[in-house]
Amino acid sequence: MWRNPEPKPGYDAVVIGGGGHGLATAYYLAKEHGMTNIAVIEKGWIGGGNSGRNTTIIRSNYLFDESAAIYNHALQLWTTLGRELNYNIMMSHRGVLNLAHDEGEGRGLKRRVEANRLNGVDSEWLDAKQVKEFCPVINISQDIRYPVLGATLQRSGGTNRHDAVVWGYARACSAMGVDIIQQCEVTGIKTAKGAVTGVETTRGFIKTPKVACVTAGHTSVIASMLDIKLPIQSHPLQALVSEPIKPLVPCVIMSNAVHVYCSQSDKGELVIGAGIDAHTSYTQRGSMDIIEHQMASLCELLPPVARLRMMRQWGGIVDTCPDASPIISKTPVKGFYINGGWGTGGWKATPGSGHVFAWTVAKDDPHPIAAPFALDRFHSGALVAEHGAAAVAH
Amino acid sequence: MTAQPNRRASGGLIDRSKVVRFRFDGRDFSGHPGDTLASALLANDEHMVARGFKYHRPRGIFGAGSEDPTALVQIGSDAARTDPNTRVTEQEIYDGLEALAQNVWPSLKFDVGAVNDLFSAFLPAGFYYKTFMGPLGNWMAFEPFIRKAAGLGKAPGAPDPDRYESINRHCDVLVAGGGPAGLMAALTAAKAGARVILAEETAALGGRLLSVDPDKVNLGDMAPTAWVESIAAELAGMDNVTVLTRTAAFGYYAQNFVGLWERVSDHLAPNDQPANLPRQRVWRVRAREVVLATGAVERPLVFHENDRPGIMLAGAARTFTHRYGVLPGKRVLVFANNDSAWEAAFDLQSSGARVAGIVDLRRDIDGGLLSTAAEHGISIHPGAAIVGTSGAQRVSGATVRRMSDSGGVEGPVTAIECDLLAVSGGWMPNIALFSQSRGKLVYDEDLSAFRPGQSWQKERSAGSAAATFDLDGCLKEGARAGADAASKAGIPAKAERPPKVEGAERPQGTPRVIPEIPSGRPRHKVRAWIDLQDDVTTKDLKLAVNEGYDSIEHAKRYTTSGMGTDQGKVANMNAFALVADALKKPIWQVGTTTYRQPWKPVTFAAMAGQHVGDHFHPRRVTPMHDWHKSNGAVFEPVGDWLRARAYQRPGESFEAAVRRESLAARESVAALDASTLGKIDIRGKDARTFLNRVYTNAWSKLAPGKARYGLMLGEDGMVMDDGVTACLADDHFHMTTTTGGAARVLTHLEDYIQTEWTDLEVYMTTVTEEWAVASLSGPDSWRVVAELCDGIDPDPEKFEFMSHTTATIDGVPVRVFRISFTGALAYEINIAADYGAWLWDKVMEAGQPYGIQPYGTEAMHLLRAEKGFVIVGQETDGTVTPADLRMDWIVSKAKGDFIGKRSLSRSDTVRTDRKQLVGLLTEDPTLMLEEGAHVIATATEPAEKPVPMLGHVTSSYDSPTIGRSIAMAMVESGGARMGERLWVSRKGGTPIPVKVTETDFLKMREDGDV
Amino acid sequence: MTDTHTALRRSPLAHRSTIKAMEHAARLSEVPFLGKLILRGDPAKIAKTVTGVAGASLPTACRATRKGDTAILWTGPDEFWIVTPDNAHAALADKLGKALSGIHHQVTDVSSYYAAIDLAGPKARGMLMKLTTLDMDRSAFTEGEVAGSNFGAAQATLWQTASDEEKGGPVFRLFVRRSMADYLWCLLAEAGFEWGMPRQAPLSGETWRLER
Amino acid sequence: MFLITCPYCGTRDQSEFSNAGEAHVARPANGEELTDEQWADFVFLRNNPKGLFAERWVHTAGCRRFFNMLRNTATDEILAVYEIGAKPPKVTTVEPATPSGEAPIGSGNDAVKVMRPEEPK
Repeated sequence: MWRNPEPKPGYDAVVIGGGGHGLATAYYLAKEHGMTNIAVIEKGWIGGGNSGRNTTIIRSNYLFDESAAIYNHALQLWTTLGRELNYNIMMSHRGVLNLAHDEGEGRGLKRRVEANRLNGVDSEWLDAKQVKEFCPVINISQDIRYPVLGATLQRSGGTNRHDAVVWGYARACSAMGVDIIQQCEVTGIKTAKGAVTGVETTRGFIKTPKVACVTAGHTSVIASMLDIKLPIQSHPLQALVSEPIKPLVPCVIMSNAVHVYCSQSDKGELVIGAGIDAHTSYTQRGSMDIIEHQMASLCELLPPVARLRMMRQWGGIVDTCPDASPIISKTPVKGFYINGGWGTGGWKATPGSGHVFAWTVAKDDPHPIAAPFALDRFHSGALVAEHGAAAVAH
Repeated sequence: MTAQPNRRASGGLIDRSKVVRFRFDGRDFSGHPGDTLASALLANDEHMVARGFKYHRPRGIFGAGSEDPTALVQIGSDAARTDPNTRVTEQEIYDGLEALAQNVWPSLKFDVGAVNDLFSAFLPAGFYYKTFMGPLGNWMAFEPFIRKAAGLGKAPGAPDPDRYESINRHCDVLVAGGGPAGLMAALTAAKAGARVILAEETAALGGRLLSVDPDKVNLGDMAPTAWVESIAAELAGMDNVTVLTRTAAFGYYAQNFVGLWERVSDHLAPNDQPANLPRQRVWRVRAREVVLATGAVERPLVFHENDRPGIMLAGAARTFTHRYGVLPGKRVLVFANNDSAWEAAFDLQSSGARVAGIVDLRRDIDGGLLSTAAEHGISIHPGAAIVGTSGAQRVSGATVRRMSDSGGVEGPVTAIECDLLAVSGGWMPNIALFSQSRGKLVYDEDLSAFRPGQSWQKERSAGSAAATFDLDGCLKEGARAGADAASKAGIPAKAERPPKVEGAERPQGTPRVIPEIPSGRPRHKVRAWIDLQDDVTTKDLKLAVNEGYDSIEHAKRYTTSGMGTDQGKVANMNAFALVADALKKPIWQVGTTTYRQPWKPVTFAAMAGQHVGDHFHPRRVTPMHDWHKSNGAVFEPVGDWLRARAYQRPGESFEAAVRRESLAARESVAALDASTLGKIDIRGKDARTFLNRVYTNAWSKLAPGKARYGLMLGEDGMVMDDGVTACLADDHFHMTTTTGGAARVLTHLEDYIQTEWTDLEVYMTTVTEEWAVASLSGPDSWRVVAELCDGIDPDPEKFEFMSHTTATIDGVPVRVFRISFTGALAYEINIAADYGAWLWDKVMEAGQPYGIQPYGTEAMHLLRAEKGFVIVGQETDGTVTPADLRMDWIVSKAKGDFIGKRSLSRSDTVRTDRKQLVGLLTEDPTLMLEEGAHVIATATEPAEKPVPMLGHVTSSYDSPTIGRSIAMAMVESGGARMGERLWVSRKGGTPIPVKVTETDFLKMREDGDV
Repeated sequence: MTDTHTALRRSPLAHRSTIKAMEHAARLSEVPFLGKLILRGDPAKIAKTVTGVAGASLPTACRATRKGDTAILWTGPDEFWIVTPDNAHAALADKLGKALSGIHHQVTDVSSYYAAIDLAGPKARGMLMKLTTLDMDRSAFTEGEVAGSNFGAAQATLWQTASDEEKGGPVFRLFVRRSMADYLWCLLAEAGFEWGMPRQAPLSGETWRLER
Repeated sequence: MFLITCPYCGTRDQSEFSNAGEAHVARPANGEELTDEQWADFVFLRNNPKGLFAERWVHTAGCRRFFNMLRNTATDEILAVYEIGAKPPKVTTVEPATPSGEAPIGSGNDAVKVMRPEEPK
């Protein structure tokens, strides 16, 4: 699959973090920028962080032009990624419903649909009846606390298989000469005259002029090695799966008002996510009441699921930004680049994120799509405030 | 109906006096109360109950409890009450129970899906990843079929009619597991006076004590069940103890928060289920200390063709024999690597089975065991292995060969007939909860398994969960653990003396673990299952490692080993061992996959508890709600509130109602229930200073009796809330907030007072619902107020705009504010909420001569838009500054700092080309814009995407007062575009031309501009 | 205000009537029209004065004190509830205001704001356990104790007004926002269903209009 | 779910509380004199350590008071609560050896699930 090499003394660039985004970054560095003398270093096993823990929802129906640009860039790459990697990432364009439960939410979602249309993002508004037709399991009764008023539907959205994406990228990276070094933790980053000179790791010092930090959840702690403080907070985010059942949920269902989202995997499990815990934590564990609330919400929305059973539950660490948008940026330290702060919704951006970040790293100049997500937006105030699009997530 | 041929003559925790009839796979069977579906089926000599996930090979009953990986059925055929993936080893039978085979077609015994088995060589681990990568779309075309083939049981087709509950409990000592160790722990802690909860997963206390030969073992001169009953009775007699059976501790969370799942009535026929009790409960336990007495799980042996029905864990066979009085086989072959399985063989033999042989991987067997075997006349095969099995839907025999020194097999093949193959690979402490608690595991070389190492939370393990396998040791360790737990919880305790144990069995000794037992067959022809549910074989795992998935998590994910509904309870350790073996690494280095919550699958609805349906979330209503409801109101949810949106008369459309209401508010008088607005009483000598700091405008000079509108920002400079604040006295203010922002604003203000400006003397108390509010709007509103209120002259000439006063209505005190959110003459009457309904009646009565109309939020939104007033959350979205709203007038330049001030001068916030609030008038006055539609600069929508967007429509109404449609929008450089022609895009139509205007449409009409 | 106004008033749960579980296991009732004041102030500075005016002394953390018909509940380090009989609170508020003049304080009338629900009987604790994470064991929550907590989705202040030993005891009083009172009432009834408390149909039948 | 000891009400379930972010972040009194960067530091930049963290909580359902808490974010161990305005007390806790590493016990990371043979049991 991929080689397991010993780290070389030096590389042209080192990507910290062997998740989807990190491997995608390395892949595009090698493929599009000819940088093959690079390494991806991973503290544990590749795909073992948020890549292996997320609910793999793919969509690009974001409100603001900047977000639509990057997520749609990703969506386009997703569509052909399996073939490009010659690895089945099980991309399933089953459609994503974002439910509206009141007039205000409906207004916000319609604004998004319109913005999406003009941004060339596939998105449409369904009324409650159309929602029911598209996804019969949804309860559209008006006699519930959060009746379904309608929903946006992005037909090209859907899910894919997280492990396959990670493995597919890793395989392709390795084939191009990228060293993927697992069980290798970064313990420090060396600089001279304000520029990166290498990384200290548990497997020795690695010399490099460029360090790309792609460590979702841990972005702040890597940055803190260079005394860089970020507008990022790390929170627990939980998800769970049901026992496998025959096909029931034909698409992705998301509801911000009741904090739940749900899809069904190829194996038949319902894959269900919730809101984040409000406190920061690196423990990969959230609170049980979040799961309980999520289950109540799901029973409201999809009544037939009530008797199904939760089979496995887990938590990840998501790093969130004040404007619910990521940071893809150069930093005050030359040669140190950050890609993080994706909050709960990073998975869907994986190929797009890696693609524009690779450009940023290779050229030491932000890719046009990445430029709005630079750190200095917090100074100027030019935030990309996607709270509406990602209040729960994704 | 069969006659339960495998039922033993006596014994077991079943009620033989009663017969229970049930159906399985379309056939009728009988059993007794106390039977699980598994024991009843076995009593009827039915071993095959399911088929494998991938290859659809026949699957039998492998375990006797929650550890069983494959014996899954669908319970019930009622659309609303059907439970997929139910373990027959856990489902107790009741009269009329119907169980269906799942994931088979057309039937369990003849299943077309079994054809997959023929192609198994082409379905290796990772098959899907490597396949379907041909022409694009290939995967998408295949996926629906793959999805249909996947999945096990079926979800119900209708909403669940049953009730569920969750309950919070605190205790000093929680004991998880009601076996010998758990019972002693609970007894010890309880006797010391601790509050104890004992949770036992199965229907009865006793654990492994229920699976031993009662004629052989006794405790304190009592048979095991009698001893268990005596302890149970003692515990039941203490009111500091809660004993829960059918209750699994499923999740160990932070700070000794443990979730228990109780199946209250799943074992009863629907008609027998107590109507007052929920179907299931979740107990949310916060324990001071925890004792984990969760027992051990028996490990399967991994050998060629180890997956046939009739192949069963040896311990499970004993459980069926003694706990349920069922002999699961007549001719039993035992395959083992440890001593406990020999005890099982002797036991089965004494219980009426014929043991056809004991095959043990170990060459050196204890002399005692050998002589006992000889006494029983059992043929033994030490240092040998089973190298194959036979039988289509039930095992019919096995072949045995001697193990060679080199780790293979050699010599002649012996065929042995059997109808039950009892296997034992040794016992593994059940460390699931311990690991969930974040304790560290240690790999025990003697055990070839993990056991608890270092604790993190306040817990200790006891008994076989802590790798103590002898009964006497379990009892003692349980008592010690109970004493330790109680003492650490602050209740000094001494370990109870355990009963004297006689006839105890020999524990397992040191098992000889061989990750994959040799069969002498070519590698590619070996089919040895690791995970019986997900059909993962040793070949799959080795392939994964060979392909580079050498982290245990990678191997698991690539093969799906341990990812079935049992989460690999019996399979995982073998998978770890096999991967370690393939990697030639010690197991501790390979590690384990993570033991995640829940220990076993827990019903969604039980997690949700009673907080569903009517109790899902409060519907907050005002004191006037009943009036609204009985006067044609249609409601809308606003935050947690239900607000009347419009009052439709019979036959009247919603739109017509809104027009009528809004016209009344302009031309005569109309009343809005404004009770939901947030209200905060602010008092203290620094109240003005405080207001100056939290609002953008100045408050130093607001006199008592006056009120002022204020805008509140976050530190990022963005509009967060707005409202009118009235000065009641020099140091006393009444603030109002938006309906949805009430709680957030109070917290925001308290935050600053409590943590930032601690020197300010200000107290705040919410009074939101103390006051019911009727807001009267329209030229006649003052007349209605005059009619209603005593002690006030509301004449607009005398009672100034933005002032307030107290008055009475029939002697009831009210506060009257002259403020307006409609632009019309308006008054707000505040009254103690107990009088709210009465006030509303009075208002309607007093207003009748003027044709008063109630108006809802829709008309309110329209009215304020006519005046160009913003709604926070509609015009704003967290990215809007006061300047963006073109409300610079409300930002004081003169006063000092206020929250968000500095952010208003950042380089991005001072841009003049930001989106700004403007009015939009369609050129065709009958056209109404869509809210959320986008403003563009061209008359036709460019085909090329992205289309540059100038902004979006925030509010849009058909205004009867203005006599045309009106809209507000946030538009790039909007303030500088007055009079400009722009277009609003729409799907499937040409863009609508609009003129950019000011937002005060009323004024424009007065000025003749519209 | 005089008693004649009683007819004009509607308490938050006026549409409900007392319900009981079987065999006196539990009883749920509204206590309408109590006087309720929220008093803010530094206890060190106001204690003496408040005791002088209200009779009861200022309670220590999470406790209530009583003098005659008046009770004072600790709800925060500088926050107290004063609960009085109907109509008695206004005069008390005036007196307090005068007596405390010059001392930083706040007295706010919240009589209409909060509904008071009494839950009594041997199963009351069991019912509350289904709603709150507070330790409701009789050894942990005792007479005179006060706690603000969540009861389902409603925040409320819980006060044990009568001991478990008392006839009909224990008695708990819950103060909850009037708009949440019906939700809490129904949830409490549901919690008592196990012991025969009749279910309470919640507010329903409202016609929604979600779209324009 | 944590068990949080409110300095005023005692020990209660986390669900009664709301997290209010990092503690000891003083609002600059001289905002007008700060550069955009300096101001953004106050508004947006927060410490986010893996390990000891001083944060604020508010007892939302209880006494509505804000207070400070020291928590180890690598393990969620709560080490101290103290009033607003007070200095954080000295505490010891098992912190990760490196900023991105894992605490030797109590972390959710795979790396510390199983004891190494040389670890003291």
